[in-house]
Amino acid sequence: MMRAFKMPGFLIGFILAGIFVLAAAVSFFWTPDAVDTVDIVNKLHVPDAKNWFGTDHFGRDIFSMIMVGARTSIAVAIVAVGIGMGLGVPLGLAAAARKGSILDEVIMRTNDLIFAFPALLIAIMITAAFGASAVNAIIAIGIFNIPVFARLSRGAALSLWTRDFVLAARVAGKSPAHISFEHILPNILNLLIVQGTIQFSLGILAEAALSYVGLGAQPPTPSWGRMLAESQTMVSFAPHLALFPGMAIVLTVLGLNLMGDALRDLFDPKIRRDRA
Amino acid sequence: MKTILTGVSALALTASMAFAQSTITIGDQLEPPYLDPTAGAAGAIDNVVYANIYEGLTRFASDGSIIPGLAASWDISDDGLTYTFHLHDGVKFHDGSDMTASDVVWSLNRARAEDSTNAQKGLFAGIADVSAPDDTTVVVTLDAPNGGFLFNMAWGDAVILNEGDDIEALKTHPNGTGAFMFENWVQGDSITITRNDNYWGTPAKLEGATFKYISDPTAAFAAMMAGDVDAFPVFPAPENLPQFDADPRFNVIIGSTEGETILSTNNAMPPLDNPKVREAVSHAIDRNAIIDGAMFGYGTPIGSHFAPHHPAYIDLTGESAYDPDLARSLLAEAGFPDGFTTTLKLPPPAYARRGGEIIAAQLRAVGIETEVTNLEWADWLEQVFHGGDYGFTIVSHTEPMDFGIYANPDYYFHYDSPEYQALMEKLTAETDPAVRTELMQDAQRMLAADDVNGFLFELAKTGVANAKVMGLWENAPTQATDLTAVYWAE
Amino acid sequence: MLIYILKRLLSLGLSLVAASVVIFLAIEVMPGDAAQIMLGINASPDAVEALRQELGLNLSIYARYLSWVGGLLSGDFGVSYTYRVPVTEMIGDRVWLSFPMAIYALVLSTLIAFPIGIIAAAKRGSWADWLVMGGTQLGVAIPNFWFAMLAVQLLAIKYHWFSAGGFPGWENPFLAIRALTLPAFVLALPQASILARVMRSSLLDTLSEDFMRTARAKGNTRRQALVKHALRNAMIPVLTILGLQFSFLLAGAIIVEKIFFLPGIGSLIFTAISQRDLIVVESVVMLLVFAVILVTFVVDITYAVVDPRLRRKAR
Amino acid sequence: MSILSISGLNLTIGTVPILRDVSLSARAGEILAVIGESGSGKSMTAYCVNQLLPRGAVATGQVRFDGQDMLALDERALCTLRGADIGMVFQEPMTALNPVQTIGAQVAETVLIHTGKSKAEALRIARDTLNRCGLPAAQFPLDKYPHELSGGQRQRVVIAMAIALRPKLLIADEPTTALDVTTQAQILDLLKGLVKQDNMAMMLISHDLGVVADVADHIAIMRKGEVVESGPTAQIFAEMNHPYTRALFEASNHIPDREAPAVDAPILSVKNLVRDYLLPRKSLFGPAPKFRAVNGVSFELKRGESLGLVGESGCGKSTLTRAILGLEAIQGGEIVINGHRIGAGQFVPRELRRQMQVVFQDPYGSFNPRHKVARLVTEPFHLLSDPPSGAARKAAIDKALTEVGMHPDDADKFIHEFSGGQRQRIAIARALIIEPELIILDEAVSALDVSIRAQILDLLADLSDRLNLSYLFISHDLSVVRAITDRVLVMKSGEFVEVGDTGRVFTDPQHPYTRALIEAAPILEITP
Repeated sequence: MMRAFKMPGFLIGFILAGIFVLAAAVSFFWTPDAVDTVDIVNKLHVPDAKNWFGTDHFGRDIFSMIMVGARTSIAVAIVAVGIGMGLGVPLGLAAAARKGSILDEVIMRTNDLIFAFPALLIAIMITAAFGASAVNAIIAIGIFNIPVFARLSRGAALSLWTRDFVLAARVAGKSPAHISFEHILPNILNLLIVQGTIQFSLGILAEAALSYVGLGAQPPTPSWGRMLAESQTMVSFAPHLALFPGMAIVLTVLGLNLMGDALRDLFDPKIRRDRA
Repeated sequence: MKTILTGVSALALTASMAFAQSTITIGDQLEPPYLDPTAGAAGAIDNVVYANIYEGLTRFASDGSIIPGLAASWDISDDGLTYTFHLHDGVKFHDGSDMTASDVVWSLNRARAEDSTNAQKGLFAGIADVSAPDDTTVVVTLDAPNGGFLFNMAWGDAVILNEGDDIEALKTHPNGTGAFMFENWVQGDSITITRNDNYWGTPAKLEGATFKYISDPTAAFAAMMAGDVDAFPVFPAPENLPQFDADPRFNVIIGSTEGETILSTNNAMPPLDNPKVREAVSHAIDRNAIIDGAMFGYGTPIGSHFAPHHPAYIDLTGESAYDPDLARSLLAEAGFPDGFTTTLKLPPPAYARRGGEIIAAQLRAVGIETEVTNLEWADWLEQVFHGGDYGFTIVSHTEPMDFGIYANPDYYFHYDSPEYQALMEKLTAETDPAVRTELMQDAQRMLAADDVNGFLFELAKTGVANAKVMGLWENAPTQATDLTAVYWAE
Repeated sequence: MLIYILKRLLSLGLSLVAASVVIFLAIEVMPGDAAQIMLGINASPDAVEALRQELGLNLSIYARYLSWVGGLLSGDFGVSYTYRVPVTEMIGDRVWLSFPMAIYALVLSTLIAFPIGIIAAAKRGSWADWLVMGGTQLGVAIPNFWFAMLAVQLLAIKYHWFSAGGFPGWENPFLAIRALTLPAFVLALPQASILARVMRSSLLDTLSEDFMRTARAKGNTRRQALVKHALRNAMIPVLTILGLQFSFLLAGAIIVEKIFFLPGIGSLIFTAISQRDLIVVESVVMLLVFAVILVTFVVDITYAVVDPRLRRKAR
Repeated sequence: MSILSISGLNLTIGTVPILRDVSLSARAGEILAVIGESGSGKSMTAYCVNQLLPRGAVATGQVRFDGQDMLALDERALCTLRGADIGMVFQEPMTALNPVQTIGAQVAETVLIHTGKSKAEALRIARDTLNRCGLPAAQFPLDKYPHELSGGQRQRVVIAMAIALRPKLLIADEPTTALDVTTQAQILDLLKGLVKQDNMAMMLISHDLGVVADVADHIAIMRKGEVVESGPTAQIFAEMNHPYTRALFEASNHIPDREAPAVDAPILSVKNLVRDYLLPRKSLFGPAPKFRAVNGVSFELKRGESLGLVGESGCGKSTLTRAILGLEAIQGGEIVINGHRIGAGQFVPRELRRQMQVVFQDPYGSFNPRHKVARLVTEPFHLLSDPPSGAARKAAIDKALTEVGMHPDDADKFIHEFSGGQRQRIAIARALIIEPELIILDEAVSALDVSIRAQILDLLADLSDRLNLSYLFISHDLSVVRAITDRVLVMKSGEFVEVGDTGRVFTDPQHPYTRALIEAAPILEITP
């Protein structure tokens, strides 16, 4: 794992993503300014020494809001990836262990069906049906992570099932479930970490998009997407309102993607062989 | 290829030049669901058809006064029970058929019928009988005297339709008597109307107009700036108005509306059923911060449910002046020294969403925690308006003179005051203007004293138009975009 | 091949049936009452009830599903609850914006992605490769609504290069294309980035295949080998992504149409959801899902054209 | 006259030295065989000739081909030589062809690149060349795709591409390694014939001394990037100056010492065993067709006996193995293990499974890379109702590792720390740990270099003597089977075509297929 830090892409990505994770963590006990009080008198200040990123239309400190917004984004994305992995991986492993069975067929066809729905559309429908909230955003994003992980783990598991060490475990009398967890899962962990990183960044983008259309976290909880939505009409005279939250999204997503790519290079045996 | 190119662009050029002079594109946020104003209350319908396509017996002038419409004049019997309307002669519907007294009878009877889907059935509730002695005379008999009857007949819900028209067809192809005729509707995008050359009154100056629907405030700003839209009578983003004001290409038109924007309070839900608590709430609210923060300064503070531009208005904002300390002590008196938690459900308009955040912060400052939920109109209607499942909400009540809603204990405020209900009955029966004014002032005081709702501000009509567009309404006594007098300068 | 197509068609049909049930159930869950919304907040309850009767909202779920699906099959999508016009008509107008825009975006995305992806792969490790990899990384990370906001602000409002939104219709194709250019570009940017990366990695995979060495041993130059042998083999994963992107583009249109106030399928579904015009929502979602499933089907068939190995499996 | 002469060639990739001071030469009409085990640099030497080196490779020294210094030529000049004057054949025929182009187009491409001939003319030449390579027009029209051909047929296509323009030099990099033994012989014959007909020089690269012995005129033996010995074939075999040459030769002819088996009651007997597979449906409806992989075979394996099972790929030997191991249910017949009968539709129960263990072919794929050796070798404990724990477990691991010549300390290492030969020892330790009576060796030495293979065979012989183990030895490699088995089963198309004592079968094969197999197998029989 330490080898990853020797890769420039990973390092840059780690620093970028790390900054925002750190900001989110720090925001739990300290922010430069309160984010839930309204101070109309000081609205729309440009960035200065007191308000590093300026203030918004309610006079709130944008820097503080981005810190707390990082919390929202990260929380939503992590739980959504958790849902995807927690349900998708066991389903994928089960489908692979029983390849060709009815179970496999049902799991994979359901996956295909979910894939056939444009993701954002369904997210909008879910939040429209059950109300706009961070929890529903998580569920909507999480649902679309399930087939991603199910497909990935099934594909990877299938190629592992043909390997001799799995055959050896079968000769040792181990059950498919036992083999899946003892032999298959550890060997697809790398892949899952890479995909997890990428889904994490997609989750942040999706959360931002949902919040942007007003279906994510509700006020007064700050959220990057909603900050952008609220700043929209003011971009023309207060560009800092849109600039900083937008940059926060871009840099976090960029950081995670860089990490994901670097890890993929690191784990991919094909590329490793090239290096050797 | 080159010739085709020049040809097309020349065509486009001439087309757009012809357009610029005699037609106008009006921007609006909400598209009407259909175009029959007698079958639904959506204000967006009136924004298109009122005064342009459909007309009633009377109508609102831009200052809110009632002037003759299809009825050239009328007589009122001494007991105030019989109204005799004398209709204009030679009025034709857009399909060419004559508008006669029987159309009026049919229209009013339809509106007050048992199975009517008219959203303002109350306007017609006092009518006992409608008859047509001849083609240009209509006699309306009332159950009891009603001082507001002529006012009622000016509403968009009381316009006159052609007897026997297919009601279904009218929803997409309106057939009125107005100075403009319906031409085309691209659902979700725009509605086009053209001048009615056979109009009975003063013909319109414009050849036609297009209503373009742009719900997103940013898009509205872009569309105005890019010149895609000539006027936005109610521009959705007040924060952009200074930019328009600074730009010589545009005129910013600020006027009044009938929209009392209030922090609607569920008077039936504890602890908001406690008058002390409601009083505390009204003192916790800083109206100026809300007008400044949510509306960027556009709006007039109100202290009761009444439009400030109305002659009967009295300023009661002092009754509920911003005083957080008083609010805290009132809360303590009411038995909530540590405050309480309730819900704040917000419909989509910016005044509600932004105002809601500010109010939530102000209430938090005196110890009242609110769980803020942003709702689509659909959910708002379901949960708040019908379900009564809310503590607070913010909404602008845009119907003119709509303080009567407080007399209905089932209305979503759940304000049940026999005194107020008696007062309203008296007001309805009263026809003497001086006494009516007094009664209306009593009503204002009563609502303010009971702190039924948090009275915030009268919504301003924040319009933007191309500097060369003349004749648009400054104020909005009712929801309407009256284009009959609009023209392009030079 | 025929059996392959038949099999694919069968699964296409099953997917559609499953999708229709899911969509119908999901949408029926939505709270809100179309009749109430149509009549507004001050409408009297009996008026609302009368309208509910008229719209058929009082029928059982089962009956409504059957009548909806029956309608779909006969090309009758029902009548919009709010607008009282046939849904087919409403969709018909908008399809002529959304689909051309999605295709425009797809074309733009392909035009951007293919060359840069190929260059990056061919010149692996060069500055051009680094530039492409960095640029595409950024392209994936930028939220398209933010990009759209900034683009409108700069290119439309400040410099008037493009229209800020709105759609003049197809009567004048030049104006129409001009109006769709910025939205399509905003849509295409992240997709082009993804596509370029897939193109690059797929090409790199193919370049390391044994048959590429064979091609070089025959005397092909690096470029010849790339063009004649690598590209077509590298197309298979690229096609998969291209197929998937169509669904992203259709969905992305929801936000982009909102920002550019384009009267397309996306803005239709947005307003329909907020108006609880369920029948429109159902039909539009069904249409989009149908489009996605159809594209998947077409991609599957295209695989067989590109790759003869699948043709045999197909047989 | 030498077409190709390499002298003082050095090659580094990055900072890793690959070749040191390599000198070789090849003459027209003659075959130069370059022999070495994996990692000896033999393939890289070949790639230095046509300059298709991996990125970062730097070659110095001299490679003269037809009077030109290949290391000095620019890419353009190299492209005109490749394919026209230097043809090349690769190891993996399955992947060496572009899957989306027809074989005709691919062969014709060589012609089109280097000559101004029309497409029709190029296709005509392609047709002729394919005919010469044993792919007649009737069965192999030009519009066939690679996936429609078998491995041997594909290799013929690759050869056709290489020789279409009658090059002066043909480089063949392990051209038969991936092929069955009978196909291997045919391909070697073809190459040999083409060299003579076209008066080409050929550089034949192989790890198998036996393969080249018959065909090579000259031999160069490489080890760790250096040529350790080279010269005319006969001379090399006669002298064997270098110890490595000798070791290589001995290893490939190695016969481990084994004592006579203690013939006893059968430990395993198979009667009329049938295994069917379902094939993909041909029509939308109706039952899926079946493929009978094993068609009613019977045999007995006695205690202490080593039984060979020989056949080419696809003959059903792996399927049979899986059925015996109890991984798949059988459709007919029965398996009797130590007197317990398992019939159709039944699975082999646990108690019986523990009496059998298996060693697989690929020493790299048969271990979970995430586990340590101790955990890997104790996996079969799962079959015990009361597996040892604590000290007893440790003792069992130590014992198993010691038995196979590993150190007990190795238990705490990860598998990637071991070489292929060591891994195969660990695989045997895993099989031994629950003290089974029967070990099934599924191509257990096929992936190993000859010298390592000899060591493992010695170990197996030693273990069977000491522990009285029975072996079922499955292999496609006749020489290995001959070295270690008492009896041999020859399998073809799901049936046994010949069964008998190993010595008898090899010296006096009865069935024509057995005969073909034995004749095709390259066997070194030159006495030193």
